[in-house]
Amino acid sequence: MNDEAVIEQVPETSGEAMTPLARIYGQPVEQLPLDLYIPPDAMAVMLDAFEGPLDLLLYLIRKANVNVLDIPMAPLTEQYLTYVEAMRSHNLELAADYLVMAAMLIEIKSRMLLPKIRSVEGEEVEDPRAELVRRLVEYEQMKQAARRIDELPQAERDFDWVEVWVEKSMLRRLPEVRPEDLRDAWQAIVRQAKLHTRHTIQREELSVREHMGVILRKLRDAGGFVEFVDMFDVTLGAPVLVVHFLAMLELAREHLLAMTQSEAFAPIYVRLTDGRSEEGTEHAAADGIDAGINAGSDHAG
Amino acid sequence: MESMPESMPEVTTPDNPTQFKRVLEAVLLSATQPVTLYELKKVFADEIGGDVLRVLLEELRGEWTERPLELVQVASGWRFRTRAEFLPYLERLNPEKPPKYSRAVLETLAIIAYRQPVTRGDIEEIRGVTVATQVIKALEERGWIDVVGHRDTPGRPALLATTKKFLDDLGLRSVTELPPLEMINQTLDLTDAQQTA
Amino acid sequence: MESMPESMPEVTTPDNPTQFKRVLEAVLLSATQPVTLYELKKVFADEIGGDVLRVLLEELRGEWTERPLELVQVASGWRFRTRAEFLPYLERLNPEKPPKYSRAVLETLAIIAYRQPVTRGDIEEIRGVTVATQVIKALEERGWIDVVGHRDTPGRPALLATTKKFLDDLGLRSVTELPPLEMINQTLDLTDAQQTA
Repeated sequence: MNDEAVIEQVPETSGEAMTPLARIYGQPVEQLPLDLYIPPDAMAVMLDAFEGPLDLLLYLIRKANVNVLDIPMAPLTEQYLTYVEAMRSHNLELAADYLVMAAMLIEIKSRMLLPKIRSVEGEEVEDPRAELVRRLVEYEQMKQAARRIDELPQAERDFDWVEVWVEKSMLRRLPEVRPEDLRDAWQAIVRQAKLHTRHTIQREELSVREHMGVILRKLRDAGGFVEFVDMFDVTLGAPVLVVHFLAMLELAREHLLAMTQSEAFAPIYVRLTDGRSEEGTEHAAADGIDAGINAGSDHAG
Repeated sequence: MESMPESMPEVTTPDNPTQFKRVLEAVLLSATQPVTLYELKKVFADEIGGDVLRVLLEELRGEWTERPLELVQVASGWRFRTRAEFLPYLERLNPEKPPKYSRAVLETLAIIAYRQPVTRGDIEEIRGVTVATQVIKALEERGWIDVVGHRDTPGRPALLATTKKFLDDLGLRSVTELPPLEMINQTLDLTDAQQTA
Repeated sequence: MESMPESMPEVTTPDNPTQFKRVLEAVLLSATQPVTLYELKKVFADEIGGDVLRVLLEELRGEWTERPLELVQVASGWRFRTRAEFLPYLERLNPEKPPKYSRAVLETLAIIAYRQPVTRGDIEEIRGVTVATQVIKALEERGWIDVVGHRDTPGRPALLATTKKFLDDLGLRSVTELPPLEMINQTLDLTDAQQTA
């Protein structure tokens, strides 16, 4: 019955004002008719107004303006039963909960009629109404709590969470590579190729290879033609100069660059021998001494 | 309009409070759920302490007071939300209003919130009526309650409690921030009764 | 505890441009997808024209230039998005696994790094397989390798070498700081020896 509704049907009025019990023919009904005459069509709506027997009882108590701690059981029970009877007479499927409460009220009422018995110790036995009062008070408390919770600002109903769009593709994540990854990759290559012929690659040679790249890049950036002395940075120290020179010799051996000198003691020029150096050759004395030295260095292994 | 992906910017810890707050804003505005202090510390590679962060967050909250969003601290952390007065405009865009819960749902929710953990039987005992399955389901689907265990009694009924989302959605940091229960005594309903009389 | 006003505030159309922009902010910041000009007009109950709205949106975009979000116009409307430079911080909150290079890329890079300058043919010879163009391209686009010359052999193949950026990105000062290979060979020999022993 009424309890199955999840979504509020009856619009609530605001503030402390009493919630309309129901709307009958579009008119809010603030309280049940005193004569208990209920239009037949309205009964179903009326029932929806109550959340159960406790709610109905609280309504009756409130209407009678009585102290909840001293409920006059006889009239209350009588009124309650009248309501329940009215519901039954309209062939409404009456929830068991209402009947259970009716039984409880009748029981309390009958116990109230009995003379008060004092226990052996002389203590007063519990008021038969105590349990009912406890339940009414607790339910009233929860009813109020429900209203207070409903008044709190509620996500979606009273505010929206902010969730600004994040364009993930704007963050281009590049793979990270650690030097060890390269060593591992090399290791894999070596395993794969089963290069059991010893690759006694030495650091010096590696350094020569690095400088080969440096030289080629420098020549290329300079248009493929640089004076020999400009190829060296003396501040780097003798070992680097030696390696740099070896790299130059190695490049010459591989015909990647050529060194030219027009005459003895004239400046030596280094030029790329690949396509980019053609212009450079023009500047160099064409008949100069080809200094492309076949160093015969074996460093490349 | 769309700009091309830029290469990955350098991630450095900002060097001044303003920049810190800009990062906090970026993170909090684009978060899909409240962000905890612990997570915010991670954002700064643990280079800022919780105390400093709290001060910055409070400052940020202050900076937004005149703006349409507010920075709130809820159970699961910090998050921006729209201020209530702007909701009517937002509703014009999305006229679908969220359902208003019935008294049955609200009372069930209140009982779970204040008396948790409770079984369905406990709720029925307090409300005096059977609790319909769809009432519980509505609250579960909203993510506001869930089963936290089972009572060791015959039938092993499920114990229900409210979730963090419930607190978040109601702007609360903990259940202790729920409105205090009213003391009901003999004055019960006298005020109400007078109004209706 | 903030309490909600019982009744919704009156929805009135704001009466000054600043207030208009606050409403636009509220709408655009909480929208889950781009908002069209048509929808924005609805927000103001069609009391503002598209021209005015466009001006306001441009102003708003300007107001956010120094902030961590940017107002962008995309095909389906307007929306705020987090600026690219703040994404790394968001990343820290939800770290995703960094992408990885394929074995082909890593081995090619290793060969170029250790044997530079090398031609593609050299790499293929060492690896024993053809080197796909996109492998070389990926490394070139990353700025880690480039062509430093051409070998004076038929076809004049390009000579590849690693760049300074490669060294920088790997935290090396020079290629000599790469893990030495003789060590590898020794360990390899050892493991091989152990395996065969």
